[in-house]
Amino acid sequence: MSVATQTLKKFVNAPEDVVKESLAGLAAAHPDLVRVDFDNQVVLRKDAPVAGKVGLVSGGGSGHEPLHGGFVGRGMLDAACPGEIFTSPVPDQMLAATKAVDGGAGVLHIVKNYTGDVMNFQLAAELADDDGVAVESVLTNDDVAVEDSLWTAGRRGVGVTVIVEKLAGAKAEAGGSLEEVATVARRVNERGRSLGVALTSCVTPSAGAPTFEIGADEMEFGVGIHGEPGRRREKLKPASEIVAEMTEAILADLSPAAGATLLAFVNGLGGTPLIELYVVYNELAKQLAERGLTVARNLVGNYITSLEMAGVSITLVELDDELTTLWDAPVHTPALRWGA
Amino acid sequence: MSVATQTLKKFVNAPEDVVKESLAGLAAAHPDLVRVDFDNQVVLRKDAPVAGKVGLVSGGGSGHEPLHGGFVGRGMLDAACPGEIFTSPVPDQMLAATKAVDGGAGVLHIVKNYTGDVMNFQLAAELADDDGVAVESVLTNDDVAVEDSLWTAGRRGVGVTVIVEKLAGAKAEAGGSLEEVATVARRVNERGRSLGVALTSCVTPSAGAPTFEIGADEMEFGVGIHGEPGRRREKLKPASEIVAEMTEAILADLSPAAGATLLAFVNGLGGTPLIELYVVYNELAKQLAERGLTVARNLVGNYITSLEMAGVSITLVELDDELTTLWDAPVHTPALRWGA
Amino acid sequence: MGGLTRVDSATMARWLEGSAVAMREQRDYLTQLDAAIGDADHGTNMDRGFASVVTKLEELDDSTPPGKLLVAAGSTLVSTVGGASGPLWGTALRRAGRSIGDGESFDGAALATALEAALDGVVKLGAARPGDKTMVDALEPAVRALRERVDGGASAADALVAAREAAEDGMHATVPLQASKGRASYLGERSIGHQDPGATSTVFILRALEQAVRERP
Amino acid sequence: MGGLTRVDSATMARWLEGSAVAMREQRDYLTQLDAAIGDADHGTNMDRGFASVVTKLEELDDSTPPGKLLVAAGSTLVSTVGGASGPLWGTALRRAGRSIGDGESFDGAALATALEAALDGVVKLGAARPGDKTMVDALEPAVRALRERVDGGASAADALVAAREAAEDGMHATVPLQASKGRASYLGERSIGHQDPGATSTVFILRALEQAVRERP
Ligand SMILES: Nc1ncnc2c1ncn2[C@@H]1O[C@H](COP(=O)(O)OP(=O)(O)O)[C@@H](O)[C@H]1O
Ligand SMILES: Nc1ncnc2c1ncn2[C@@H]1O[C@H](COP(=O)(O)OP(=O)(O)O)[C@@H](O)[C@H]1O
Ligand SMILES: [Mg+2]
Ligand SMILES: [Mg+2]
Ligand SMILES: [Mg+2]
Ligand SMILES: [Mg+2]
Repeated sequence: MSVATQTLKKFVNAPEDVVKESLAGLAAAHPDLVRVDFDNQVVLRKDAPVAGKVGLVSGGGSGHEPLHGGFVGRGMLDAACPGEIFTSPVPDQMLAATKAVDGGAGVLHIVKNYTGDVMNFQLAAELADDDGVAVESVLTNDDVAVEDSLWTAGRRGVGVTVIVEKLAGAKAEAGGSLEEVATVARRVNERGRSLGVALTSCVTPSAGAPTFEIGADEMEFGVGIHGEPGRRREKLKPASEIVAEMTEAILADLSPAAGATLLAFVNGLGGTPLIELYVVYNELAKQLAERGLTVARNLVGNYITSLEMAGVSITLVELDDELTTLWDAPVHTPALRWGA
Repeated sequence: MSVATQTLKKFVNAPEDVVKESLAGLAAAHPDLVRVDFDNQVVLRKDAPVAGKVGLVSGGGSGHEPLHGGFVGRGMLDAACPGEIFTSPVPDQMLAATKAVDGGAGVLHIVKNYTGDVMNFQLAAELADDDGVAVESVLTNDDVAVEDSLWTAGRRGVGVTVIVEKLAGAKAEAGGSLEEVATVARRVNERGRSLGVALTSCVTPSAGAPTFEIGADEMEFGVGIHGEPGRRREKLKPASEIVAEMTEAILADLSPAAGATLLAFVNGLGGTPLIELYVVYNELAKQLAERGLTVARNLVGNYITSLEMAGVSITLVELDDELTTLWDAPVHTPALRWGA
Repeated sequence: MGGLTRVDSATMARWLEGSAVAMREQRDYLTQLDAAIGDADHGTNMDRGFASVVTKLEELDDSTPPGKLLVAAGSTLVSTVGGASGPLWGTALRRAGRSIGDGESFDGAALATALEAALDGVVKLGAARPGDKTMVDALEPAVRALRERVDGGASAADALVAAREAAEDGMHATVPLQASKGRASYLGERSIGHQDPGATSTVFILRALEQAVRERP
Repeated sequence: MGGLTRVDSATMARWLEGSAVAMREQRDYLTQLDAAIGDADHGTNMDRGFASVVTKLEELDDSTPPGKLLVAAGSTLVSTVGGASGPLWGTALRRAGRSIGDGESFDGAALATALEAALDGVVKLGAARPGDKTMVDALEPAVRALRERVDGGASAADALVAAREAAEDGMHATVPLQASKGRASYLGERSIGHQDPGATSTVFILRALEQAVRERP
């Protein structure tokens, strides 16, 4: 399985150094926004801790860039803890991040629902508590591809995580208390659902081979952001049909109010060109309009990826006035920026 | 060669509709920024024409998104003319765009140096002249992979085009005259050089198969954004060596002044994950620092792509005070946004 | 028949329709040639353009004189093809049409003059010389052969056989050339050994002209 | 020897070093198992963690009592592995170490109690029950077998043979199971037919323990 560097179709040096070297690049490119604590492998907002502001810490395996490091900055995250590729970070990183961003108002952990992430963040929260930092945790679990049940690990956290980070970040920037910020984050997660479709597999630098095999005319409906299998493997279809099925599955689960106002997020998984993402957005806009739903805000691009996987995910969040205002609030991070 | 839709690993309906449908998606996602004239297949700044402002029109084959449609908006382009995938648009589009954005101060055509683009824009400029619109044209030809000679089609226009559009757009927004805006554009092109490397080929929707074959351990050094071959085919190397060779080739041609101040632009060709683009940026920053060059501004991301090609291009532009100020000026387009 | 052959609108319409059929049939072949040394779109470009020309012809009055018809066809190519071949073939047909003028029909000599005007337009716009591995390598010898035969008293139909043969020779002769114009020039030496797509489509177009003139009812 | 077998720091160090060797050797195999029903990182995770443990051991005093040694190893796993296996195995070793206390050596019964504490920690943290297709399916029967044999008067070394065999049976028994915990649970029915990577690495770790105790000088 181990493959020599030069046959990896990637711009890397030693595969085991890719995360660190990429963080060095991020730090070099955005010294005005972030600083990287290389000892603890943590990306910090440049001016952290911000006194009196709730600190937002997220993290997870690498390979989903710009998530999370690209979302560190004003109006979004205070720190990101990148693990190895597709591997949850360790509690030491989370603890270091938590202490570094605590401005006295407590810290929110934004955790995607994967067994590893949950356990590591839990250990970190306990350690932070020992150190006297007030920590709240919010779990994102928006992937409708996975059946939710008490007896399983439950749903995966995917696209809604980006939206939670933006909206909770805006709430914290606006001076919200730890409880208020956590409440916004939980509300967004409750009001958001996602589904992904893959046309090709990703290739992790350490494995050097596709994570899964997929036929030339097949797609994985309901894929996870680590290449986890979804609801079913099926024949590729025209974009209009794929998007109709995705929309159907998401709305069936979300059950938005009649005439609800949505945020529509079309996310590329890494290897799908933007021209196709807009084809997908076009279909999605039609599907939602036909159902009498209003798209008040949208986001189209690669924001939570799975390395070079060709694929797309759709996230729908039911907005309300507060969430809409928080979405519009200024944000200034390497990957998301407006009003600043 | 013609391939049924369902075996194309793409989110498309009929391959021949992909450009139109993608434009419909762009229009639906950004109604605050752009409007699309579907009859003429032109993306227009929403408030075009802006009275008294020089209008900027660019265009070229589709498949390089966000270039050019994603750069229409305040502080950048007034119109983009998207052709079919990898095929220059036709003069009718350019003429319609030119007339639609003429606010009385004349129109600048930004043209990448490809035979088709050059000829079609030239015909359009003649037609616009017949209609009494003052048109200047600027050619970008920054690709050092191609030998420049009077007896060939010359260098290809690639990454510097994005920077020309930003800086000339800022100059126009600041009230520059047609001549002044054209001068900025030409200066940027003269002071900028690029080089691209591909690890995999793109697949055009109409061909349905890779544009070129490439071995599992090979890379194309000097690739063009349509999959045109480059200087040489060689064995894949660690990122540090690839970037060193790219930097060397660009600087040998650019010959910046000792201690020059640069804008460094690391561009993904579509299928390379952001984590690798930052690895490349890290190497580039090291290379430039070793040579005593200062990177004053940078841009890292997918801005001028070649569909889903795995690859990266580097563009270096020697800045001066005016260009730096123009770079920092507000821009608000679907794909590039700051200060607004 | 000799120099008395006269060409009219119906002939020109058959030419353009025949070209459209050829472009549709040869689309994938032309695109494959373009994939080797260009960007894999020449077949779709030419097919899209000539299909639009056929649509355009249907809109035109039956009484449209042949010169006007060619100008309209050229404009349609300019407006629908894009790339390098759109302006080049569009200009070629527009120039040919203007050279023919407003008459209802014209003879072989006028045809030769029209194609010379077409070639001149292509060269003025694209600046390619023979040997640059472009459509000029097929068009230039064809035009020269046409002029020679017509001046020598051959019928338009016979002269066009020679023209088409010269184009074919020119097309084959592009294979060993290194391109110095168009997209293929980026390949440098790696363009050697491939047949130029534009020279190839030029042969198909001249073949359609030869047939249209021969089939004159 | 019977119940008189005593285990000391050197034994524990050999166990951890043996585990590290096994993880390095089996890294690609474990990753392949994880690629089938997870995210293709279990081998690299465990290898990275146990390699760090070996480095940690070198830093520790020779006089460190076995319980402290296990706690330090567990903390190292927590700090270097990540994923699901880091907290789980880290907690397991920390709990085992704390159960052993500060003594210089301990007997088979204390070993059984320590592994029960380890299992308890895993279950408390991960909430997996036997049959969920996780490492618990190997660890739980192993701990049970160890306790039974030790209580029956077997030596620690002999009891560990039975424990390792029980773990192997448990590991094989994961193949037909449908996962309901961890990443593999996302596959639903498609997880059936694959051996759980965590149960597999558990077998390697217990095998290393068996060898370390048997080889006691
Ligand atoms: N400067 C030129 N003069 C004449 N013919 C040219 C020139 N440049 C390109 N061509 C012709 O155009 C053909 C390519 O056409 P096409 O593929 O449709 O356009 P593009 O190169 O823009 O993709 C080439 O094979 C060549 O014959
Ligand atoms: N809740 C759990 N309880 C016990 N073991 C678990 C649990 N979740 C996962 N595991 C074990 O962890 C193994 C996967 O570990 P690893 O691949 O290192 O982590 P991750 O799943 O985070 O990538 C699984 O094979 C399983 O044995
Ligand atoms: Mg993992
Ligand atoms: Mg083209
Ligand atoms: Mg072409
Ligand atoms: Mg795993």
